Amino acid sequence: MAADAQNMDALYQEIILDHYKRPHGAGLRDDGDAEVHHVNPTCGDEITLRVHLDGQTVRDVSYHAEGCSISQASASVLNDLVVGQPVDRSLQVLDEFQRLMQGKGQVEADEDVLEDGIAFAGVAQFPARVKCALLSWMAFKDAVAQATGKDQA
Amino acid sequence: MAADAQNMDALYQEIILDHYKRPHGAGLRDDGDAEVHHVNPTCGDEITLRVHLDGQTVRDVSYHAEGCSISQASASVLNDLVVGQPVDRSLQVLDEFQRLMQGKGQVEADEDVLEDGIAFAGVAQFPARVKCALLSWMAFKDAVAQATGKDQA
Amino acid sequence: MAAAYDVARVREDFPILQRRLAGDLPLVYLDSANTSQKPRQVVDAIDAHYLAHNANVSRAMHQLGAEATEGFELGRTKVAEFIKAPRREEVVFTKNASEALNLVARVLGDAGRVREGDEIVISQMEHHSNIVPWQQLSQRTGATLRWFGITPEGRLDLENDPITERTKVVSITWVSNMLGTINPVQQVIARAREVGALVVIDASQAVPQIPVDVAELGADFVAFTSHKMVGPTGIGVLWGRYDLLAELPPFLGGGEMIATVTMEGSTYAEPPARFEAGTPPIAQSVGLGAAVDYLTELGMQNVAAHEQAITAYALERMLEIDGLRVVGPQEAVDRGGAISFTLEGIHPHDVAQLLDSRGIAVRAGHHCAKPAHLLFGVQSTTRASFYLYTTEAEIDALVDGIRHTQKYFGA
Amino acid sequence: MAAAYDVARVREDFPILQRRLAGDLPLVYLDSANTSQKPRQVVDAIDAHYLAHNANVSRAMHQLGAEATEGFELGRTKVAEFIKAPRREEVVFTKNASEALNLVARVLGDAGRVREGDEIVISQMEHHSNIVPWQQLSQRTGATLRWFGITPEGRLDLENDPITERTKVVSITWVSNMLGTINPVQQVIARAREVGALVVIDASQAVPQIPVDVAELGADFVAFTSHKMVGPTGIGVLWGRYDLLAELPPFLGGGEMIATVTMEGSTYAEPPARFEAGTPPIAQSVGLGAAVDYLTELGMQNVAAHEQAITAYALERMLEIDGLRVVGPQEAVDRGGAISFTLEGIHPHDVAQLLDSRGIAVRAGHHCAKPAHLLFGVQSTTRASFYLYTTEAEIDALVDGIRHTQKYFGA
Ligand SMILES: Cc1ncc(COP(=O)(O)O)c(C=O)c1O
Ligand SMILES: Cc1ncc(COP(=O)(O)O)c(C=O)c1O
Repeated sequence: MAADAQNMDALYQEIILDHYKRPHGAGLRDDGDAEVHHVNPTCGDEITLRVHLDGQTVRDVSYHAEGCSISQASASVLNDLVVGQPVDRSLQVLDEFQRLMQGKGQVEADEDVLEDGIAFAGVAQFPARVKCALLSWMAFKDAVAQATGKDQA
Repeated sequence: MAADAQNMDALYQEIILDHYKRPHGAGLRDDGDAEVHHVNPTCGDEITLRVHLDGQTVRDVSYHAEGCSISQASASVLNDLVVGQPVDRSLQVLDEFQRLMQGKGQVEADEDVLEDGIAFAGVAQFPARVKCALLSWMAFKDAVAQATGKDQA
Repeated sequence: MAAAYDVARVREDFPILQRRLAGDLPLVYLDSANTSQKPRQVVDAIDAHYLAHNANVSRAMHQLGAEATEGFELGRTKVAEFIKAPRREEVVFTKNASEALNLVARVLGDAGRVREGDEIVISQMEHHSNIVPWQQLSQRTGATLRWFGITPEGRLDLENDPITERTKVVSITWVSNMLGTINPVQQVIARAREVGALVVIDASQAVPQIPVDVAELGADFVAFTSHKMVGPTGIGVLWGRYDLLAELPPFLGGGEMIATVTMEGSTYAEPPARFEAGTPPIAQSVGLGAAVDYLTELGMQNVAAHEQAITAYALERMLEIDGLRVVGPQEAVDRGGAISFTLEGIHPHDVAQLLDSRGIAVRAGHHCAKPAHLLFGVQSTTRASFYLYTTEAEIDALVDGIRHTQKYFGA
Repeated sequence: MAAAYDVARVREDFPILQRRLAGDLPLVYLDSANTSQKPRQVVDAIDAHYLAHNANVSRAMHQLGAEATEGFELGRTKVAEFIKAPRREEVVFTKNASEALNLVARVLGDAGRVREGDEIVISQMEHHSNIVPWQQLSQRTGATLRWFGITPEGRLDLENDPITERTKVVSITWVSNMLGTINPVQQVIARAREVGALVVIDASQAVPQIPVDVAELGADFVAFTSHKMVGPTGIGVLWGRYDLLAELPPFLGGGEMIATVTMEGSTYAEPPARFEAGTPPIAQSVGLGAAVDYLTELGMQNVAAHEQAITAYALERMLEIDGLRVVGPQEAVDRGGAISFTLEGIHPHDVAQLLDSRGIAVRAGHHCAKPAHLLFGVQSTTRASFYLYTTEAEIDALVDGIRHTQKYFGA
């Protein structure tokens, strides 16, 4: 870990900075099936996120996020990866992303599943930032659970 | 202090053991002017003490004490020293006894005032036992204050 | 003594046990139920934390902050594993066992889980820290406090059972700090379950000396304290079932325990943070983690076996003394390593003083268990208590010291 | 810098300041408002306590117990002298400043000194630990919480004074941990006195950096925390006027805080014991005592002067940076050594991360002061905070680091 604390380029991959500067799907859109508000109590970063379902498909994920580059970019990548997917598939992607983030930098992620998301591999080496990367994903998980009537797992 | 922790005879003077075995004036007698109950929270030792005044004179101090040799002997000595004395004088004796006990073994006590009480000089070297020696005296102080209508100082 | 367990080796880890007292006498420390001594390993861990990794936790994002957070949270993980907690988030750090017990009593009241007309059950052998919070809760709510009695032998009186359909909480000590009794907590828990009462176990004397598995135990809350288990002062533990903790309102308010704060109101974090307001005992968690490692290394089975053996030896030797009365079970069966006793005609203070003059450290007084003393008709007792570093030679010194005391006071 | 004050010498006492971080970079610790570093003297005092004098306090009558009690109570005496308390019994040990503030809020409610219809006054620049306990008290009692505002410059808004005849308690921070503002607490106290309100001062950031005289101050309660004043974690202080403490009911119940316990009810000890249930933070009092000695040795006037000088230097250098906005007073007048700032277009997390990659430890977030952040229209800030070991070279490193960050993010 020691050396990584210095290696900012591992953390701030170009892909991440791009998503941060031009987030995909940002903004809250009408008629979501569930809306949640999540906060990172450490730093106060917040996200309001809505899932819009179409039967068993994620039609849209709309959101308003205030936070650092990592949390904003992560919300943007989330939007890319789950919109248009079956709900089940979206939760598999979530699992894979979570596995990557909690792997302390030891985990190989599946690029086919995570696409741009693999850029977050570097974040996993910064324990304090893992929460930033997961903020939107945990909000998504919560919202899906509410929209589909299941309890939050 | 180090050497004193070992010197039991400095603590348990013959005079103290005598008072302990044959306490003077023990027992609660009727028509006190004030009754107090004091507890040493450290060890649970207790004393119930009554002062019986006669105008400005301490006619009697009666008490029921449960406690160690030091606390019992001290109540006995208290009885000796204050019964029959003017209230003011009894409080001077109390001050002198308190000065001796809190002097950490560095204080010379006035034998004319304290009589048998100077046997407690050794107790002053045992910080944990000072409270035992003072239990009855603090109760006396409290009771006198109540009996004479003054607040406890 | 268990063959595998080498007390002499263990003692090398505790520099204080080499202390010479007044008169150049060696220390004979028989006051471990009051607080245990600390091995060098624990002190070193605290040192290393302060000198190389000190920072505030959670809220710091820098390298030092990450290290401090890792150390602090690792302490939590180690404690959770030590007591076999299903989740590490079930371990709430408090300042001591007393705060842990107060926390439970307060939040159960605030949550309306104990109300007027309800009953709370404790026992007469509880430590004041497991009495006063429940008295206070009764006063606040109008609930009634009921008590398990104690048999003349010093056992929990299960025959006369105060648990009723109205009982909402049962809070019982696992091991008595005064009588030494190890209570059949499983039976009490089963009984409480029948009436749907919550169960709190005061494990302050249990976790240090017997292997504990909270998952198997089946209580709702378990409280204990670091300083009695070779850990630092300033930190205690409340273990609680996660679903229950997650339902309960916060205790103290402040930094770290919130989700968000606005002028209109605040929302609270998930457990354990919800119950840990302000800067937590960071270095103390590191130290407690090292203590737990130390105990695990020795093996809690071995620690328990040693405690059992040394207690049996002490009981046997002490009961040989004329005029000595053990207050508590006389047999080393279901019995921890605390032996309270009286000597005929000699006040416990005076006993302790004489023993101290020979370098033997015991405690005299009510041991924060006044109701139990009252029951046995004594105002105070002298207590010798043993731990993983206690030797038979120390018990022999105690016995010699007691005889000397009797001679000194001519009793 | 004051001529008498030799920062380089002071730094030698803090081994952690020699730490090398990732990439073999030296540590630049600018997070002292979060927690301070500890000098070797404090760590050594804790060590010596555990390894040679460890025992439980008050209740132990043996030599080790006497030594431990002496060490523990000496910590109290030192703290009392440090803040010029009229009596040492006015110093109550808690686990941190948060517990101290909760204690006051709880017992004032329990004593009926705050009731429905009454008002409690705090300010928008309070730390969550001085907000949430009062919100909770309001909820429990039906009292109304009212707030001092903050001027655009970051000062307490005394013009729009929320104190009324109904105000029962005013609780205000002396030095803001976010804005750095040193508040005119004397004025607030005088105003509170006019309406007969009690005054609580959160001195968590004040006691570490300015000379404090509670007798002169004239407040009723003062709370602070050891870990921010070069002392250990796990201990905080509530100072209270003795007569007031003596009137108030207890907070937590348990061992040490009682006079007597019976099955029918309990009576409580005098202050400070009444408010210190259970085994207290013994080793931590010893450590805090050593911390106070350390600060006294340096001289609090010198510490304050150094803080003032280094803050002035930092403000001057930081305000040169384009796009940097200081949230809080821009002048080093009535200002403590915490500077919160924003950088245009870069989130505080990212600023802190980039600085950390250069070994510079700052904090990013809401600093447990969400209402103040909201008021200034920011969700979070980056905060650099200084203490008695901070050098101008470290400020220069910070300024370089900020410029580097701006370049990195192309802002
Ligand atoms: C102004 C202020 N008040 C209260 C606190 C709380 O102190 P602690 O976390 O030690 O309880 C802090 C520090 O975090 C603070 O800066
Ligand atoms: C059985 C029991 N419960 C509770 C406590 C309280 O522990 P602490 O003083 O650490 O709060 C003790 C120890 O004093 C104890 O022996």
